[in-house]
Amino acid sequence: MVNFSALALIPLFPAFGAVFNLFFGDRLGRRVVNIVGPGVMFAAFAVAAWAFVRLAAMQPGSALVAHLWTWIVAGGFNANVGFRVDALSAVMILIVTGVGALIHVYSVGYMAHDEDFARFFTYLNLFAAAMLILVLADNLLLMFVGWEGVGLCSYLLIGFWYTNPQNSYAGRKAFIVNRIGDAGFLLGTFTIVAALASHGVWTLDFQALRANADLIGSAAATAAALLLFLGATGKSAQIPLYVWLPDAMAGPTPVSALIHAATMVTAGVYMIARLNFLFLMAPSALALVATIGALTALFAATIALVQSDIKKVLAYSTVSQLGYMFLGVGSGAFASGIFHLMTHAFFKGLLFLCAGSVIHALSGEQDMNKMGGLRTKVPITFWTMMVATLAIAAIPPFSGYFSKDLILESAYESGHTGLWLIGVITAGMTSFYMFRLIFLTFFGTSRVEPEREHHLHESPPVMTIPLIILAILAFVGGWRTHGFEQFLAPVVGEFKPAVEANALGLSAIASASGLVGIALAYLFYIQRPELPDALARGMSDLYDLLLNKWYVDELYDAIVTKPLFWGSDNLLNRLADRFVIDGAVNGAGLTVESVGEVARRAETGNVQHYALAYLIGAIGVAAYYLYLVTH
Amino acid sequence: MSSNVLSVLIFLPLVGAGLMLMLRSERATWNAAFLFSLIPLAVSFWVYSQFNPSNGNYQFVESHEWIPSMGISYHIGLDGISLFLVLLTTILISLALLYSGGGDITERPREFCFFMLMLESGLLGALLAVDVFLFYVFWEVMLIPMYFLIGIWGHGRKVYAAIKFVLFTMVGSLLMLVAILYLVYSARVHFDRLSFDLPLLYGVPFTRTEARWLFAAFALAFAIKVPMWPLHTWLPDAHTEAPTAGSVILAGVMLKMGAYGFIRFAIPLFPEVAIEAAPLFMTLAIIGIIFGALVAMIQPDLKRLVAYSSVSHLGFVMLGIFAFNPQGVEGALYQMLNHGVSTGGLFLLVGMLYLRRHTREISEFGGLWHRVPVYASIFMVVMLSSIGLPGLNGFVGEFLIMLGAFLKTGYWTAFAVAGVILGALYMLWAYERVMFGPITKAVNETIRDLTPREVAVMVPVIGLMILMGFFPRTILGTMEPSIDLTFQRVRTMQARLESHHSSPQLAALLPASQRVEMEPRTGATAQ
Amino acid sequence: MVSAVAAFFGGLAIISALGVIVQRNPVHSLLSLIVTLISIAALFIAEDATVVGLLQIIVYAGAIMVLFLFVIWLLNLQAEAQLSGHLALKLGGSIAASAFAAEMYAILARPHLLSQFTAEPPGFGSIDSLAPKLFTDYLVAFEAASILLLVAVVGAVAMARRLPSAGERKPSGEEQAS
Amino acid sequence: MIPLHYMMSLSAIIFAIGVAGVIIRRNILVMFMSIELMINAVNLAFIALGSRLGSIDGQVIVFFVMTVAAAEAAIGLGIIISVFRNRETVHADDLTLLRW
Amino acid sequence: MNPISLSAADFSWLPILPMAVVAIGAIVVLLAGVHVDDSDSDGLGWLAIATLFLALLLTFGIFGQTGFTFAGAIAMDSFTAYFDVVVLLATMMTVLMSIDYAGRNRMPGAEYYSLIMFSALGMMMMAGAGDLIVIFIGLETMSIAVYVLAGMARRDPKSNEAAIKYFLLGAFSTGFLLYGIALIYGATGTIKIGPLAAAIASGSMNSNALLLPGVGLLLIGFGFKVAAVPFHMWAPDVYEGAPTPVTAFMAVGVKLAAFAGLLRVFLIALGPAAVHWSLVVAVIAALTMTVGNLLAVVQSGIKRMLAYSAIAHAGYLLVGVAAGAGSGGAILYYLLAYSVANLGAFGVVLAIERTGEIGSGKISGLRGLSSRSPMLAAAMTVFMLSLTGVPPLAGFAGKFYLFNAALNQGYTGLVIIGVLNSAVSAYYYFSVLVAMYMQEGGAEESEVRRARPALAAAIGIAALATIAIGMFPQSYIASAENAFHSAAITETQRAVSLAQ
Repeated sequence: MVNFSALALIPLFPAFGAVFNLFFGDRLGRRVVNIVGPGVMFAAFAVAAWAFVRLAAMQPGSALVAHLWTWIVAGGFNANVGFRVDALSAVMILIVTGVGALIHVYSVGYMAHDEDFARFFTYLNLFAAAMLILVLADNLLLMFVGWEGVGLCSYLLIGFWYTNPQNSYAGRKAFIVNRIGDAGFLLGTFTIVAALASHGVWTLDFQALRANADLIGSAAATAAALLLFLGATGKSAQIPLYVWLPDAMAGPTPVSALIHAATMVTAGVYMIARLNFLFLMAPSALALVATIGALTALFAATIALVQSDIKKVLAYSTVSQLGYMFLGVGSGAFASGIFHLMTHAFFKGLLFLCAGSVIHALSGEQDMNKMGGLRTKVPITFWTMMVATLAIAAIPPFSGYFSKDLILESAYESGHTGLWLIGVITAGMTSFYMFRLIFLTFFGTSRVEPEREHHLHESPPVMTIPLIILAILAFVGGWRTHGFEQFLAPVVGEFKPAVEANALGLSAIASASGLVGIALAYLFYIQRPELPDALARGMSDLYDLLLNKWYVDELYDAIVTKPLFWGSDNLLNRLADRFVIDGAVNGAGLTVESVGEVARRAETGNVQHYALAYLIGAIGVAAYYLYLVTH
Repeated sequence: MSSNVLSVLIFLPLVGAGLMLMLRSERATWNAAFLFSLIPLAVSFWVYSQFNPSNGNYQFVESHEWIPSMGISYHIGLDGISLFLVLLTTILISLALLYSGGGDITERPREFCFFMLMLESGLLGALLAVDVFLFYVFWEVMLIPMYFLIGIWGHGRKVYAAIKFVLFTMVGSLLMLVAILYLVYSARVHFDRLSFDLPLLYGVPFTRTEARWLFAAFALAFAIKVPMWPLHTWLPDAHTEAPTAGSVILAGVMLKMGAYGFIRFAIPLFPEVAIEAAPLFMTLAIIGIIFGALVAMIQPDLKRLVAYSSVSHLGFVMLGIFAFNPQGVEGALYQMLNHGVSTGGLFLLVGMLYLRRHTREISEFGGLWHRVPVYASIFMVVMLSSIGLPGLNGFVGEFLIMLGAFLKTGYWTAFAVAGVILGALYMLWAYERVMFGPITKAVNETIRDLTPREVAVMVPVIGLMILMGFFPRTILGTMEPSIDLTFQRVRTMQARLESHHSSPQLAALLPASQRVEMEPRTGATAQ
Repeated sequence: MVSAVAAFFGGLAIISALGVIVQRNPVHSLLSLIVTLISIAALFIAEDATVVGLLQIIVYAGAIMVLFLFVIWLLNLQAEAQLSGHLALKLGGSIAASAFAAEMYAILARPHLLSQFTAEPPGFGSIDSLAPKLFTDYLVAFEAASILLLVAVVGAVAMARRLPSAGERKPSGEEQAS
Repeated sequence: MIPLHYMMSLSAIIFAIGVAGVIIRRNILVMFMSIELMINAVNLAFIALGSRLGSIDGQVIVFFVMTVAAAEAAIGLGIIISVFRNRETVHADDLTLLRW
Repeated sequence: MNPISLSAADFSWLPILPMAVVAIGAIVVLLAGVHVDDSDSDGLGWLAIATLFLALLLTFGIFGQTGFTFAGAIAMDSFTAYFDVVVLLATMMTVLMSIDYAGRNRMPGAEYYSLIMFSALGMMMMAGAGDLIVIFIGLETMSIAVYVLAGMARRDPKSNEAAIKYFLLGAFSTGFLLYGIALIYGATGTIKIGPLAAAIASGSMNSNALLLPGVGLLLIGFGFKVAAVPFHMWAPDVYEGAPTPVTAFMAVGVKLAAFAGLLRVFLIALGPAAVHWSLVVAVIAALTMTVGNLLAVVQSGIKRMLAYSAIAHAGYLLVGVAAGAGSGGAILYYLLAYSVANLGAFGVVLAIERTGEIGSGKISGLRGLSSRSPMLAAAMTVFMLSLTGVPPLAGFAGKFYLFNAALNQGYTGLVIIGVLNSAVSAYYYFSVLVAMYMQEGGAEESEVRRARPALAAAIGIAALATIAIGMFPQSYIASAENAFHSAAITETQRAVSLAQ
């Protein structure tokens, strides 16, 4: 373990950028912000790369650490603010700063016409800082700081265009749903602390946790793993907490690319990989992770099939791809999950940026039904997006092929044959909806509204250059599969197959599935464009179900949100608080007053009544003494 | 240590209050009041600088005979538990005065400053008193200025709110007075010494029944003040109708007196009963957390919303206190400070809004961000602190409390954690309705952003939030010796009780850590 | 054994006392009262309280009652109207008073009220036996009683003397009263 | 000698009659007379007890009580006159300006 | 024929010098006032104050003594001195308040001031009484004067009515008191305080059938004077109808004297029989507190409200009485605290009262007082808070001390009733604060005069005393404690010496 204080600079650069943009952004103007915003990211990337190089030069399994200060000490409990770069976090910081920097650059172009650019970069930088804290943290609690921090930034950025109440609502929804997950995260943390504390060990430090993992005990480990996974489902948009992510597309597209595709949503995967020792102690929890992952992948893919909003398609696709990652880590192949995380960051980031470029070109149009034939109008966007689509469709030798293949193989080899099958089917659906997107957007005849047609243009270089870089990464990013696995192995362990499998055969099946998807998409949207409508009419129930996202939002609304509000207002506020409790209080006061009002009537003013009262008192006293005398 | 700095601290504001009455001009009054409030502030920081953090006992102790024939002495001292509450008090009073002079209070400024400074004296006195009688005196004294602050400078049903506040508090505190008397009487019988000195009273043995009644009396007084559900209904009224400065102090410091009372009096005096009653109090605390949050959620009035959020937050504090472990209690104490800062800040912000629009109805606002970005940004930070975002102060407290509660009760803590979710829900929703969306009311178009004075009020608040969020260790470390000392008996007793009968059902619910918790903390902190 | 004197004057006292409270005309009541006082004076004398008994007749039945009579005449009081409207009070008062009487009777009407009697010294009840007490043990009371009488005189004068009528302003309280 | 319990009973009865008179007679003057009855009943008790105790104090006290009664009579009648001047009534139930 | 042996009695005059001075002063005032016009009686007031002050100075000679004078009729002990001081101070305050008031309202000045002084004399007699008959005569002297004083505003029908009601019920209750004295006398053969106690303690008293009803009847009689429920019903009417300074005098002076007598009789003379009366007193105390407070809550007239408050305070004091001799000092201190606050409160009521209007003052009449006369409002706040029992004012220290004493005797239930009642009382005392500070004054209230100098002085003194007695109670507590003990000791010594 090598001390490397410069690690602190990695999150500090973006944090500085955020503060700078907050206080001086508006005053100093766009030019400065455009330099500072992406600039701090490049600086962070530079430090991250430096750290990576240093780490790569060291023994496998070593790490760079930076202990900053002791954060919380209470009784035995203690937590530090300290950073740690090992293989896993090295990969993550490179993704976050690298992809982040590109997206920052892209944003300069994307937000060129927005008044609130300074605020945008403030948030974006802040996000990067939080995300970097998340991945750099050397303990669970500090990780939680980043964990919640990215949630906050996500909230702020989703609701960035706040004048539209829909956006703010989406932001809040994201935050709240995330908080539900965070609650799980916290409880999981507590479980670990409590379990270790019972052995006199107070720590949340990852290294120490790993060293003391066997003290936790399998029951506590299972509980902790499940709870932490709940946190992961929130952050990484898995069933049942995925609902916020599609709505999160309300934010500016670079945000969707950075936060809701490349980085933040993968935090859950990262966390599980980081705590692999814990999850390995809880096989049932791990199996659940895999199952949820697979189901989410399938489920989200079905919805993506019919969406017409270009970003919504990508959003559900993200959910689906995240499902793959969980399938991977859930199968025990943590490296595969991280690997897919990385390639996904490249191609999904790219997809979003391309979509953004399209939207930008069409002055904000997002409905694919109003696109078409853009291939020639925005060639760079088209070609780069094509690369990304091929990557996500897992067509060799694009990066996605390698990572997805690895996941499916791991799933099969870990004995989850059913899940593997789901993965394969989903792969087909993935290529179908992605090519549906490509065909609807770039091929066919233009359905663009005339006034938008007028402004149609390719994006400026500041946007296209990041696209090209990412396209390259999306293409080549998966080529060093084995090296990647080995690099990570000291941290996340090596995958141990339970079932022998023919890797080539599996790969062929998956690729075939992808190709079938493409073929179907071609059939539906190029050859027989009338077919989708006919199909939709023919199976209108299913179509509606998918179009309305299985009515999950409505379901949540009906069984959670509405009763909560209704109950709070009527049962708690009106009935319990106002009527019962306050009623009792005021009632006591009222009783005093009314008793007083009645009693004062005894004071009639007639002195003889007073004498009578006096006499009655006297009788009472005399009665007591009569009793005393006679007894 | 025989310095009388604490007396100076207590009575300086009173001197200032007297001074206020001699001033004629309004402007001079405000300036003088604010400047004067800086003196106790400075003194309190000086005291902090001289405070020995490794000593859990009272420091700067001062003791004089007062009413010797009744065993009452003027005995004051400061320990790690009261130290930060003292600082909080002096800070918030200064801020409240600074804010109120900026146009919030226009009528009778002299009396206003008089009562504010008098209030400060009362609060500081209650925090510093070691003699129980003295504590009670200050405990009641602080009621009066607050009553006037609400009743004179309040809004709406201010008189109702003020009298409700007084009566609620008084019922509880008078019963506590009886308990105090009984306590002292028993002490005299037991020790053959007539004294109201708290440390002496800690050692009085009671029968179970006696202790239960006495604890109940103390707990009632403090629970009303906290307020714990279901004794909370004075709070929304008082907070809503009070002037901004009143709400700030009420929420910021006064509610803490209840929790402080539990820590200082109710629990260490009757540890056995406290242990016995802990499930009840934790349940009530959790109900308070959830209830407060849910009711806050649907409030149409912004200030009322903040008021109910206090119910929820103080539920956390109580939860932590009754966990009895260092994490819980330190978290609770820390959360008390947090709540003072963040809810104080929220009340200030709501006050600023009210000053501009003379309404607090959430539906009257919307889309303000565009007009008042500075205000909105500050509001955002304060709100985030209030909902316990990691990195800001609120998280440290809530985390420790929940950890403490978890160590004690296991997964029951999930309910408290749910409160955290709801906390985010109501706050963000309210924020969204006020700040986001389009501007729907024409009046809001011309609303002006914060004045420099108002910014000056908020900057220390924000600064504290960040500082306390990043570097809680100093504060926690300073608290710890005193808390350990105060809870020593509770912990040993609990350990003894648990070794006697650990019921299997309970054990299933609780993590095994609890038992270890009672042993001296020698556990390795593996790094 | 109840002596005839006691029985007679006791009975007379009770009857005339009842007369005081049932006569409708105040003058009749007053006359009944005087009979009661004299009966009681007789009982005093029967109990060897000669001086006090005589004082009772002279001062009480004589002077004080005359004062009453003057006032009755001064105010020109007539007989009270019918019972109507105050029946409840009269009934309640009677019952309550009877109850009180019954209680006191139940307590006091027992033969061994005092466990032992002390014989009266010779000359008991004479002026000789009273005077030394008045000027020793009861000197303060005696002086105080004289002051009390002075107070009574001052008070009575203050109450009963005519109000100065000149330049009198009618207080507003009176308007409310009327 | 008259038995003590006889005298005490007599005293109690007269006292109660006085009490009753105060309550049932609306004429203030008669009420006052009833009070005189009460006082005389008490005097009777003093005398009876004093003679059984062989103590002259009882008689001395009665002497003072009579003085007090005289003083009270003077004052009481003065007040009654004063009231009558103002209100032209001596009936207790007319004097209810002050109530509740 | 035996010569009267005057030498048997110890006629030392010094101890009764204060009383003598007051008596002579009263006569001087009366004589001096013959030619003074009713509307110009201020000088008489100052003369009265001077006399009272002289008496006050002489009173200090009694402190610390133990013994009797005038054949045991007057006790010269610190108890006497304590009450004399408080009574004289209360009287002086009353006179201070009356100056200008009496003249303005055309009260017969000579009679007015002399009656106040006579009444004070009666009170002092009660405080210093060594036997029941002196208590009785003192009580009558005080009462008769106060009956008249209550009716002093002779043109005012309310004042008349107050006088007649007070008189009738007062005389009525005198009957009960006397009856009680008679039975006690019968039971023990003595009316002297100490010997009474000794007789009861030795068990040599002749009959319980006499003693017990005697105790009951005495309780009833004193219950009337202290306005204990159910013997309290005169109090609100009389307080409301009497001229305000007289009301103050009644609420303070009469109550002081009544409690002085009550303490001497019950805690000392009947102390050994406490087991026979403490339960009754406890019940009465509970009733008194509760009824007083409940009814005070619904009052709108300020004097009436203060009347019920006075009833309630009698209830608190009776808690102390019920608890027995252990709380004697506490009762004394409480009386002091209660007196200053109440005098001040009535002073403020007086200050806002318009000429010629008696008893019509509403609590609402105080509206906006804080802006019209802030000092007056501040003083009233002090009084109200003290009466509520808010620290650090005198009322709190009093309640604290009293309840502490009662609790130490095991009267926990009673104390709890007491504190709950205190909470109720906050409601109506605070309603005064509400009116003064939180409501705007109506136009018709604008003619409220500035407080007169003498009145202002009285109010100011009361306010300062309320604060001082509350904040530094030690010396007052010590002297109260000392006073009670000295009475107990003196009487015990007498009983012992008589027995020998």
